[in-house]
Amino acid sequence: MTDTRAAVARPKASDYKSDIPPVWCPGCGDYTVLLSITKAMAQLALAPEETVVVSGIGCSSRIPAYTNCYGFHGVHGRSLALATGVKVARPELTVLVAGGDGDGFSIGGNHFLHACRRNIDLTYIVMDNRVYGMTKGQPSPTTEPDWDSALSPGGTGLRPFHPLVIALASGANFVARCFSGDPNGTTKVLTEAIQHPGFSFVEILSPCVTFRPEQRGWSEVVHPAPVEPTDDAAQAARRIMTDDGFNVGVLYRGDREPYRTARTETPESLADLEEEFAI
Amino acid sequence: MTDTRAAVARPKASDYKSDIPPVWCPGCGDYTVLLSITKAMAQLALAPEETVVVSGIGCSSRIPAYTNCYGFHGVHGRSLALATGVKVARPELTVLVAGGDGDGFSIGGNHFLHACRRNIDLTYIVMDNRVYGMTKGQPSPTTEPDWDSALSPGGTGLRPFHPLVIALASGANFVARCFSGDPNGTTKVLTEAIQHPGFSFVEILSPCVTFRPEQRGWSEVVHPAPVEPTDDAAQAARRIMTDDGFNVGVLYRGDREPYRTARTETPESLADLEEEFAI
Amino acid sequence: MTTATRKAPEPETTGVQARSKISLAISGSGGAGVITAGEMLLSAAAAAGWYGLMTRSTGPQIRGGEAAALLTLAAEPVGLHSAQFDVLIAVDWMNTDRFAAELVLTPESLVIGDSALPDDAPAFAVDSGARRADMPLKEMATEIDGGRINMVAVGCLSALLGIPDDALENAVRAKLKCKGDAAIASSLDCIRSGAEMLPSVLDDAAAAQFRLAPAGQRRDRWLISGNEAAGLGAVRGGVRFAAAYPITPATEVLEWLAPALDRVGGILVQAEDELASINMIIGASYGGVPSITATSGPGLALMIESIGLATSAEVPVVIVDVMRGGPSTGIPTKSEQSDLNIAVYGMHGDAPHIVVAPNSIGDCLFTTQWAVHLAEDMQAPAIVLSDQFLGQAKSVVDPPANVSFITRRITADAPEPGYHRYAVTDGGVSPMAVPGTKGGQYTADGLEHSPRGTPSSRVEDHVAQLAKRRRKIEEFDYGDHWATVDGDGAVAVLTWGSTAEAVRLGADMARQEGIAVKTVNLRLLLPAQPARLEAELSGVDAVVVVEQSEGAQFHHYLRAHYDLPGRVLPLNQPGPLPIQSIDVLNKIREAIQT
Amino acid sequence: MTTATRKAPEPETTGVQARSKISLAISGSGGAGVITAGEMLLSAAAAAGWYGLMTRSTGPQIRGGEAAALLTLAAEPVGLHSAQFDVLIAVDWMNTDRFAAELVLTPESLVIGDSALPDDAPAFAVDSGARRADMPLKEMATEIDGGRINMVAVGCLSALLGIPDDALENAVRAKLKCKGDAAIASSLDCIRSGAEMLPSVLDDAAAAQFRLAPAGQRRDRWLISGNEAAGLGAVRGGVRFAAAYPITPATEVLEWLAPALDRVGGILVQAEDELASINMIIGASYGGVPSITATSGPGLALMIESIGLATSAEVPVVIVDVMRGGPSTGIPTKSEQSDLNIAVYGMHGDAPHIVVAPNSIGDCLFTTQWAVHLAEDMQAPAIVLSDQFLGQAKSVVDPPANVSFITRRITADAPEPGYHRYAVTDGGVSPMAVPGTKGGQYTADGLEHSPRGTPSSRVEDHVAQLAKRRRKIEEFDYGDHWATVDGDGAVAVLTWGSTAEAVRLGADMARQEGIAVKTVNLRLLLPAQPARLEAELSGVDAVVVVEQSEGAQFHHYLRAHYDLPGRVLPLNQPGPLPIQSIDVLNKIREAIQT
Ligand SMILES: Cc1ncc(C[n+]2csc(CCOP(=O)(O)OP(=O)(O)O)c2C)c(N)n1
Ligand SMILES: Cc1ncc(C[n+]2csc(CCOP(=O)(O)OP(=O)(O)O)c2C)c(N)n1
Ligand code: SF4
Ligand code: SF4
Ligand SMILES: [Mg+2]
Ligand SMILES: [Mg+2]
Repeated sequence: MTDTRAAVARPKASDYKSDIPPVWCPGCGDYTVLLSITKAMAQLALAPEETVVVSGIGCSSRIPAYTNCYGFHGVHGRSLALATGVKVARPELTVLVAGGDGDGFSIGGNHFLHACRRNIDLTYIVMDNRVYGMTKGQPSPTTEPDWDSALSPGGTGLRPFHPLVIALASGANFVARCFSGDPNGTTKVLTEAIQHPGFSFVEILSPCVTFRPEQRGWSEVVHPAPVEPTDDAAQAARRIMTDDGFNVGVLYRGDREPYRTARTETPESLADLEEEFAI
Repeated sequence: MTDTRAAVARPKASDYKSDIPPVWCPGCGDYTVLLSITKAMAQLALAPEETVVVSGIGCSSRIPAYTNCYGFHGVHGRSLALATGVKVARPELTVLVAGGDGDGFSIGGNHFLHACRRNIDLTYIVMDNRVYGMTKGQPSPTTEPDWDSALSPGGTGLRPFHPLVIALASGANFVARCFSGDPNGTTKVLTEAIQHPGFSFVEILSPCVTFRPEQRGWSEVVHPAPVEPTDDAAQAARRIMTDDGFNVGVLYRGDREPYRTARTETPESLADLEEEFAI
Repeated sequence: MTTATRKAPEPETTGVQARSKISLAISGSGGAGVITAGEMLLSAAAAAGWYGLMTRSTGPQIRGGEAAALLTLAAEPVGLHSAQFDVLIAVDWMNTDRFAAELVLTPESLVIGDSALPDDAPAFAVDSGARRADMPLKEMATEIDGGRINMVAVGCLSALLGIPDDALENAVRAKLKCKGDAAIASSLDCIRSGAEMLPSVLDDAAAAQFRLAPAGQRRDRWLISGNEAAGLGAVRGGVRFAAAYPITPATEVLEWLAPALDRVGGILVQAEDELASINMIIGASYGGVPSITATSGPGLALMIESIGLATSAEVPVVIVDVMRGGPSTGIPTKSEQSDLNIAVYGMHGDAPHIVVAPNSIGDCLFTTQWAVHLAEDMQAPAIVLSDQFLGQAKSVVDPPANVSFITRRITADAPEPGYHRYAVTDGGVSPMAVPGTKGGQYTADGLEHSPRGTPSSRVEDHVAQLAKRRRKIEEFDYGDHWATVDGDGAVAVLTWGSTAEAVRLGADMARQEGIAVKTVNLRLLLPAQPARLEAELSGVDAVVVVEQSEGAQFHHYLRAHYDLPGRVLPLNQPGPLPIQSIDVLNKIREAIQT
Repeated sequence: MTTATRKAPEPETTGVQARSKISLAISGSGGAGVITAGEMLLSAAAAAGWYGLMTRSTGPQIRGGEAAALLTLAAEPVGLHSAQFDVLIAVDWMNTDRFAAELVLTPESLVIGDSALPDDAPAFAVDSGARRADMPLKEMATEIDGGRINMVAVGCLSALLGIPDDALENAVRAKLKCKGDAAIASSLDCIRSGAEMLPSVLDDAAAAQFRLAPAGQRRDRWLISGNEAAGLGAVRGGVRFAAAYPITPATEVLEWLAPALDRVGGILVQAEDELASINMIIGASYGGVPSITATSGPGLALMIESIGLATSAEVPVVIVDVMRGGPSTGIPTKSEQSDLNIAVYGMHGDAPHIVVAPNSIGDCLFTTQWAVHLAEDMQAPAIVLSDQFLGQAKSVVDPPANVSFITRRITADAPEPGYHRYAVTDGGVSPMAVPGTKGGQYTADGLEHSPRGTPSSRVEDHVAQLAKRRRKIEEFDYGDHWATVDGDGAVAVLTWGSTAEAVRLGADMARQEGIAVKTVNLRLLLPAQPARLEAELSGVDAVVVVEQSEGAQFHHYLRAHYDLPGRVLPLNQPGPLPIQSIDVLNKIREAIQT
């Protein structure tokens, strides 16, 4: 553990990194995502012991153990459900959820829909590399239709899944797109996402240099979103559906009421409950 | 079996009904949905033996056995995946998928997303009664946030899931809303949906008179969609997001290429395959 | 609760000995209110001091199908209906034939139908030779403004059994409170009409056969279903979080928990599916809050992968499986004990966990509460195998004592630097840091891991972690709760779950025949307790194995984990019909013939 | 395939007897190309007439971690590496210590490192006392334009073993075809350099210890992995539809099937998750097309509910489970036999189905093909339990004969009016109408049903359908394929799956010591075959049970279903290390001491 913060000193990103060396490939985009997350934590001066990072399975999903917070590296596709349990049971904790496009949009698609709808105060970070990295290169829902691979020779022919639009349509309260190669911009967005009430969804374009080396070229094409974020979900969706996919920045800020996690102030006793059974 | 069609006579809806009496509650909206489905089959003169109706579990999901076609009453939430297998393996069959809002949008949500995206030539009919009928009255994803029930006293507080918008955002190729109390209108839409290439999604408002008796009032509020169907998914989505939820009719007709199910014309022999292993 | 004073039932005057137990059925088409009628009678009888049991049987229809309320009332606690029914009252005969298999009548039985309608009594009722005491039920109801046939039936049965009027009236008022005074008044009129008509169709001597003996000293009893009891057991055990996806016949556990948790400061979340519900409770429990979900076979199947996660990440959770007929969607509304295999062996990999089973409606409370404690103590998933019969039956029981277990989740409250979440300890349990605890930060993992929690594929880590996870479960001292053992003899009957009652009764019948029988009813199914069971079975030379599973799952389970002495006689049959005490008796008789 | 004529290896001249078997390892950091090097050596040796086996061991990193290629080359088919390695060449020493457990060296072993770099050889290599023959690997590679160390290693090993130059050159050309001529040329230069350097670091007498005996008459062999073999077996069995969700270590089955199915007129669909993939294959098979999916433990767990559907709705499907370390996410890249429980017992309800297991890399083909036939014959799901070792190892095998099974799915091609899909037949199998068949319309159902298929909760239907579904599975004649039995003796060794090879070798060693041993290797795990096994075990008085599972799942399974004679000696250990023949031998020795 490297928690060396003095009582008054502002924490640094490194204070949020654990001493476990990541097993990612050299050059993987996830390294800078980790950096951005820890920077955002530092900027918000989150207490590591009051922060939980939950993930599924995939290269990207290895991130919890690389932070100095509480973490849960669950099973493939179920991180949002697990995080829902953590947050509803312990509303005072800050809960981040992180993972990949396969984990979140393929096997985890149903939880994504319902987490957006439930609007619990979670921040969901997807490192989108448009591929299943960990299982060595199969198409994910966000993969381009003509990307050739062993499992889908010649490409899937399928229209890519549009996570931002689905998030908006299902009720996410904050929607943004980032690029891992821009840690400062990403940090800024993450800082805002964590603070925004309700369900915040941040898609981070994060190249898989091993199975999608051409994604190194993303740094050439990403650009800031040309318009200001909106609070009109339909408008945001329309914009996103027609943009080039490389607009980065906050795209939508909503003001829906987050899920009620409050407990009754005056719990009754067990004897009160049992009364209903007495004859 | 009641297949009494003469060689030339136009088939009647009753030719598509089996002799198994439905176990639905008297007055349940699903009776007229069954009628509309069989009417559409008759109008299209589908061969019952070339037609398959696949469902999950729920009151609505009992529908396959009430038709005179091939049927599969699978497990809860998986009808679209099962139907995908049927259609891809046997592209020449007409495959309908039917079920409820719980089956399709709660437990089945992920398959819904991916079936829309895959755009296989299926027709998916959801009898939406905004409740879990079969398990005796729990809120479903489409239930109003303030609907009181034993499982969610005082209501879930959750924003209802918007199936039509999600279908559009995920790539369904035909989207319509119907009302079970209007069998003629429903038949017309279904006829078109079945003929439309790719994935067609038809949401039918179908009252649960037992657990949502107030839905009998739907007949007062439904009305034809005031505008013509569009082929612009973003426009269709925007319209649906702002309508009153009781617009019925075809709302979107797309022209995306359906999933490729074609097989190679000239299959190779096993010996050809085995060559790669020879030393 | 009724507060009026009660008139004690009068002792019979005809000289016929009044009965200490009676089984009756009320049948009719759905919507005819037979379930309501049964519930009223049960409440009234309970208030008057009798014990009782009510189960319901319905067709596949949600409404409009056939239905029957099956009741047994008795001076002693009741866990099972008799194999034969003493009284059947048919509000109408619609589809009553569907109940032929569950509703066995004899020439001593009494059948009451509608005398004014064509007699559509099904073959099973006619052929039984049961005495008939038909009356014009429908006409009688029609004569009363707002009258309903089911209420006429209640009056008639209540008079037959000798249930005190005030107890019945209180039960009617309680049940119909929300329907208003007019409904109550007309119901009471119907009841009076039924009661008054009875003597004209059944002479006193005959009627006396069906009269219940006066109830004993009334104590403070509960009227509760197994599903409610499981919910209460969970709350007593400390559960404050539940995740829910409805499924028959488990939904009532969740529906009871929703408001109950809210009242005691907890919360229930409705999940989108069972994959979500199991993960939600893992998350909540990881957060330090004891958590539960309830489901049935198909839902349990969906949870299996993540129960494995709870095993590996060492997170306590409780899953109540209210079993129904299988496989697949099977028979959702009927009982069976065929989820034993999946509960014990369902996980991939070597995944030690806990499986317990209640053996009565009341025991659903104790066993669920115990499961919470075991899960919390051992930081492992515990599966509670209840079943449709226990879960959905309503029973009058003595209020279960609140057993307070002393042990609790072992947490790391002030972790030392270098804290290892999965430290390899002697007992296998490692102190668990709960988020919020400074210095306890770790990442829980379903990948095999080092003691610290870092993913590891090293053989040393795998061997050590597998061993510690097994050790904590297998070396735990489960005390006396592992089984209920009764009697002694060279024949032993082994069972688990809801078949315990048939075994208890069957063994008693055998003892009355002079056969010495021991019964062992396993509450703890996993981990197996070979030393304990083998000690109990020493001296036994024949073992009868009773279970409600076509595939003899329990028998195979016993073979796998225990050395059974002597000959083994399996008595296994699938649902939906319960195993009867007479079947058990016959097997015991068979066992004593070499 | 290479077409050049081959120079037969020269017989050794030093008088030292050449070896008939050698095990070698090439290790280095990820990206150093040790796997490529191993594959080249294997192909070259295979082309020159040797049999061989290659497995790979890697760290958790996708790239950049440590890796090792483990090879055994021999005159006879090879199913397992020796417990000790004869040669280790370390391209660099980065993290080689992580392989300590799998890479056992002895004083007779040879270790080659880089002589020009600081010696970072890990303790396990140094302490073994192995002879060193370091050379300046890196420098040698650097001297060649585009040179790579792994190619130097190949040259050095190839010379050591005596692999003919032309075979090696062909292998290099085939492997590097897509890299272009320059890459090939510089690789060949590296190889030459390695070969030339060898005599300067190892004298002839020492080198002769490692020389392979000339290969026998070369036949047409295959170089194949178990996962490829499973895919081919499926296609041979008639599979024309597959659904896929990737998971280690099963992905290669799917990746092999994707283009293969396309070529033979079938299709593979990538599913969104395993819940979808199992349902897709059920749908496709219902449509009449034999279907398969492949997964590993976590995916199998997710499929369980719907495998139950296939059981109840009687739809043939095949699920290949390539097992890895469990529980939960476990150890994805390592082998274990710990999914036996879930495969045999995983379903809720009583759900008879088929479980088979291949016992060698080549047998993955036969067993998967057999599974397709069994599933189709019995209209039931069949689970094939392969494992990471079998699945991902590449082996030189004799081309498996194409067993054509005669039986096929029994369809209702011209159904009579009143056709009953689930007719209760003597054999339990009911003719299945396939969509498109006029008059055969029915609704397949996972609810319990009448013979026609209509949902039913009647006891008669439940009992009859449960019994028919069991009958068809249990009364089927599985012929000789249920097990592989070898030898005879008072000691029997029982095993299943990939541990068969260690058992075979261990038993041979025991026989050489004069111990009479029988080995029984179950290919058919469900339904159990008690009559057959018990006949095989008559006269046996001690049984050794060998398996790679911490929880002794196989041993418990045997107890549950079979009466094992005499004493039982379990030899069970979890992954990731394989069970070795010496462990088996020791248990056999233990078994003969009373
Ligand atoms: C139930 C289950 N199915 C499949 C897998 C195999 N698996 C592990 S990670 C992964 C996909 C990872 O893709 P993504 O989420 O995009 O993460 P990335 O590696 O690209 O960061 C899959 C299919 C698994 N672990 N569990
Ligand atoms: C895996 C699983 N979980 C839960 C259930 C219980 N179940 C049956 S139907 C149903 C909901 C049905 O709701 P819907 O799809 O809206 O159909 P409706 O009855 O309203 O027509 C549920 C939860 C089940 N059969 N299987
Ligand atoms: S495989 Fe791709 S996603 Fe995974 S660590 Fe390597 S570069 Fe990153
Ligand atoms: S419960 Fe509702 S949905 Fe089900 S049959 Fe009755 S009215 Fe229809
Ligand atoms: Mg990815
Ligand atoms: Mg519904």
